[in-house]
Amino acid sequence: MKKLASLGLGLLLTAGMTAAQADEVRIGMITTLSGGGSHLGVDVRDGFMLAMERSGRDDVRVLIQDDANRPDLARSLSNEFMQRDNVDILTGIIFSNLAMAVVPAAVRQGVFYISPNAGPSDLAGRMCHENYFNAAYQNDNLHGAMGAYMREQGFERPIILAPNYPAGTDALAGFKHLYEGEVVDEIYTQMGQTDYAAEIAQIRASNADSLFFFLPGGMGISFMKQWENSGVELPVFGAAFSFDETIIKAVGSAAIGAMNTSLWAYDLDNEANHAFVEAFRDTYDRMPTLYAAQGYDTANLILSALDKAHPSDQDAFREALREADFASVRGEFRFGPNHHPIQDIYVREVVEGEDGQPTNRLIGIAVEDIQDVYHTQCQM
Amino acid sequence: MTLFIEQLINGLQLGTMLFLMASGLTLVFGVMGLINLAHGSFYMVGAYATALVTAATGSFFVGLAAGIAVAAAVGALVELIVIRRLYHRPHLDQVLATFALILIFSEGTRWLFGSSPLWLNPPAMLAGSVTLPGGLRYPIYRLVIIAVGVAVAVGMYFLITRTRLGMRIRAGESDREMIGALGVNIARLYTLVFAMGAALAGLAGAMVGALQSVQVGMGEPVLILAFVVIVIGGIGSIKGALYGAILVGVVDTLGRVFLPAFFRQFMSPSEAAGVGSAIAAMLIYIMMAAILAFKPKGLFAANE
Amino acid sequence: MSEAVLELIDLNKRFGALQATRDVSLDLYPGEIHALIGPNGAGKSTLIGQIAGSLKPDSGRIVLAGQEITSLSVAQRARLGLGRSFQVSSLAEPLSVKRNVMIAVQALQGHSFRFWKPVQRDESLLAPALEALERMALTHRADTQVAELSHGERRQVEVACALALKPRVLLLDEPMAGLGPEGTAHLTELLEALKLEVPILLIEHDMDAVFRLADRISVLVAGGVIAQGDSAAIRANPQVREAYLGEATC
Amino acid sequence: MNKSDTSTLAPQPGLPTTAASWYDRKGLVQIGLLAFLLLAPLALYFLGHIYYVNLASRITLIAMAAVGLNLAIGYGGMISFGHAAYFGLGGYVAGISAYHAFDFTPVIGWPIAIPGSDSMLVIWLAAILLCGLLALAIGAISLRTTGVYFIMITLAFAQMMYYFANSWPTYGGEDGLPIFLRNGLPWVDTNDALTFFLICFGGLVLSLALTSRIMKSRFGAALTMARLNDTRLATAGISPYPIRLVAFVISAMITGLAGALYADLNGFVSPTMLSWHMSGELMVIVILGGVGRLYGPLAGALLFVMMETLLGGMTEYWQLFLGLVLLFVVLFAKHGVMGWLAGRERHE
Repeated sequence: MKKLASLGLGLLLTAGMTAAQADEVRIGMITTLSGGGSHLGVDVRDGFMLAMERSGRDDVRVLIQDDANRPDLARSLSNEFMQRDNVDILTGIIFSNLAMAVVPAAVRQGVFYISPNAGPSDLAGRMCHENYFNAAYQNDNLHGAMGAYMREQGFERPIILAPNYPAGTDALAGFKHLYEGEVVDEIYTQMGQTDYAAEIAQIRASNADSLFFFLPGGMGISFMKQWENSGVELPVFGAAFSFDETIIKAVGSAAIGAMNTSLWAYDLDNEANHAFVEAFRDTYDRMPTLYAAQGYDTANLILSALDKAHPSDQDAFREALREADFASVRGEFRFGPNHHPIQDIYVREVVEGEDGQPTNRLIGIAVEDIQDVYHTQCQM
Repeated sequence: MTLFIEQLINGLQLGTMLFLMASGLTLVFGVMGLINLAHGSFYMVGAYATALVTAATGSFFVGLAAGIAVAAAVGALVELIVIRRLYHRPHLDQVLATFALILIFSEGTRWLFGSSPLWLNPPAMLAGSVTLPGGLRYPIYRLVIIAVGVAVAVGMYFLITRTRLGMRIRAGESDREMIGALGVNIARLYTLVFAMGAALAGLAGAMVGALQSVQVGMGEPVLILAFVVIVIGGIGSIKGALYGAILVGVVDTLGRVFLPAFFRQFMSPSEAAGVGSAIAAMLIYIMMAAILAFKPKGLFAANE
Repeated sequence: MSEAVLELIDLNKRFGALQATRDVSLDLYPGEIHALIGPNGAGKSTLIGQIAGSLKPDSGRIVLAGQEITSLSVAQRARLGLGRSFQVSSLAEPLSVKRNVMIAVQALQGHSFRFWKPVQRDESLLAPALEALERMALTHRADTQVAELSHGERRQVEVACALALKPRVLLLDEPMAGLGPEGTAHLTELLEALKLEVPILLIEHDMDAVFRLADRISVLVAGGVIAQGDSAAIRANPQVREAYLGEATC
Repeated sequence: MNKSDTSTLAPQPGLPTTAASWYDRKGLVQIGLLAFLLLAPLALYFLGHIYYVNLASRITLIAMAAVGLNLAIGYGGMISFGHAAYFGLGGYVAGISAYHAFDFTPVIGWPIAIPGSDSMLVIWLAAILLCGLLALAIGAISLRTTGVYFIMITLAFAQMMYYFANSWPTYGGEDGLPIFLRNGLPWVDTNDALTFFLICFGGLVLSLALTSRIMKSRFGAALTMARLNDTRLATAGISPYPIRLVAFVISAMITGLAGALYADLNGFVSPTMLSWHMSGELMVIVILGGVGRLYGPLAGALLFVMMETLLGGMTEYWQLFLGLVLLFVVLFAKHGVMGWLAGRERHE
């Protein structure tokens, strides 16, 4: 009983601590810091916090919690942030399924949610909301852009592959939408699959002239390594999710030559980006990834709006967010009517870097001013 | 036809990989009666040690040796500290304690080595592919995995049937009291067997790590598959583990390839791919449930 | 002569190369105790297993009160009136003696899918259980945990459980083992009285008790019945003396 | 007989104890646990901290799911590693029904049209029935096996459900299915956090009372005997199989109902509710609290969720410490929190 009593007391105490200063802005970050996919969450957090530090503002408090990649925990944490800590803004979620668990309810309760990564189609379309902003991408963007790029490059028989889950089927649908041609075949793998021998054999047996795949995280690493040893020689295309700096370092030489679409590249030539890459390397002693850049941009978007209004003035703050008046590391950035970005998507190639390790090199723009197709379903 | 044979070899290769995991798991259950959910952690430990040592020394084979040794050492240590307290406990306690070990190993590894996947590639001499008779091109490294799996199977066979250690293991399987009466130091035998199981898992992790991504949590999916394998084969039976592993490997691989093709005959390609792969994901579990429904002790039940 | 209550007809059971039961035929008539004896390894346990239903014979038939039960389960046989006790005590150790017997009463009444009424206050379960315990002179142990009982007492509880089933046939597997001289004498008396109600197939090592109690004796050696008859006939049988009595009198 | 080996060293639950009065140590601990779970959120609610009310609802529902599992594991000796199947199915019943009620489309259009419903009463009933049916099918096959085989076959069935839900696009697949408006009840506002908590609390108390009552009944006596010694039960003439099967079905129904409420609490259901981690977590809670102790699941859920919340706020490596605590409990506190708080269970 003693133990329970002290736990109960602990609860009361933490509840008491949260009596807030009136004008302080509180941001709750729910992100994946443990379990599968945690390096994405770590990067988003580090990028985000870097921007916060560089802003030098001391009236913004960022509370961070780990969702362990579990939707029910994320949901509970969002309640904790909103109901106990009275946050004004939520952010941080990496994965679409967690975003779907948290965002619709959170924005209806009058909190702003700024997505630094996940952009499921429902939130861009029929479930869009005035308090929901996506500072990264709509899930289809990068896949669609690659479809357009491959068509333009004259590939006529692509074979496409993704895991059998919503983001995977969306990815292939997004690709096909902008590729606007027939694909040789589409292959669905299993979530978390680690061995791709069977799929690679299928690809070899097809008469495809190119391969497009979407396999985030460890799945992509496994696939690329096995691909290299298989002796199949098709040009490989993908989205940045399978080719961030962390992943291609783990893949090694097998990644070299692969093309991928990204909304950002570390060698993108603009002032904000130079400053970001340098500061990130100095602070964390590693190369920033796409996720770090998104975290950084998300924080800067929020900061730009805070310069104009306090989130308690919802209409003014929302208006300030809509203006997206900040120097994005990806260059031009503006919001469409559904609060999703209209942005250029770049093409990068994986090359051998100066240190012998693979790295991404920017080679051009795949699609300018890409906008998701779901904005037409959004009524706001 | 070539495609079918290639997929069959792929299934076989997946099977031999599963056998490396499953043989250790089933050995530990057969001899000590222990359900070890943390077996996948040794797989991860082996892969991490191999990746780190390979990166430091530049030699995959040194790394591989280190991976096996570290996995065995960690296994022995875990046995001494935790596992030996569990032999006389109910299965439920064993499940919970080894579940706790998974959490400790996964998060501990992440704490020490970070959440980013590590780099580990097959050595240059095993990279690339060869042309098999019949014109089939196949990755050398995968053939090596099959060879290692076969070598382990043969080695286990000799170990169990021809050596003193094997005799003790067999004695332990059939009668745990008797082996104590024989004057065998049972505590040391158990530590040895457990370390051996861990070393096999470490070997699997190291070999497969070079083909996949070396990261925290990599042991979990393969652990579940290994359990499916030993349950299908009959827990405690090495022979069962071998047949079970090959059955699971082949059924899983062929299911993934041919189910979508099958559904394409009466669906659109997109739908067929989705439905086919959904059913393929469930296939080995359906197979396991079906086998247990008719043979409640697996195909090759030991100790019956 | 009345009908046999239990009949075994040409039972055979083989484990690999071992013929554990060989053409065994036995019967049991109302009012009698039929003892089954044999040296260790003669196949008694296997035979009991087949009668009780935990083992299936390879061939042959078992008939209980005119009904063939060869392919029925343990529980179905019990419901038809086959009560048994075990050689190695098979009670639920953490529970009280009373509760072990009550489950048999409950089974007899056939109402196990009742979810609401507490058994603790259920007189219809408690009274018959106490009655069975009383017959075994165990009333004073009713609330004791089985784990605290001596081996002999456990045997007696087993018999009480079997009695509580109001069986047509009792199959008692070494009920005397572990009892002191007093206990043995008491149980012998009890069984003598009991056989008038329920015929008993008795497997027993205690030869004194067997010769005193049994109306008929069957001798099992190497899976087969080598002799059958009353005490005197068995005592006199040279084959039995050679194969069995010489080496294993206890 | 493999199954009974779980009971030789585990605490021996299942039967009325000698002193079941409310004022002995065990009674006080039980009342204390319930009172804490009820009063702490009430107090915090009136102090204006709604968050803790929702947290308490979460604890309550996880405890309720574990009460269901405890009936199988603790009282029935059936170590199910697949109860997430029922928890998740319950959740999906709530989610799918609400989805169709929201869209005014039928759940099933053929052969008879079954419309969706946003009434909790309908959803509960459906969740209980469907989980019961599922458990009947799974149990009928699984209970033919024993020991590790049983553990693994129940896991296999849950994995089938998981993969199916993950890749079936109609209801969101891996993305899950949001419930936009919490399902309702006549006369009360389920959107109010406190009201919803009280509903959950009622569910928990009801499932505790039901379990207690069942275990004291003839059925409970037979189930206890099936766990302790199934040979004895069969020898008495009661087949253990149907007894176990019915207990398994009831167990799944309780867990399924908890799942339906959990989906409403989160406003969301996803395949994660069906994953083997969920099954493992429920098992952990049962063991943490004390296997086969009526209030064990409640004590386990309290401790587990609080550790998750408190440790999770302190370090991103919280699962490491969770693992250490679990290991400690298994190795050194064999009888779980209830064994520690209330002493060992005594039998009549």
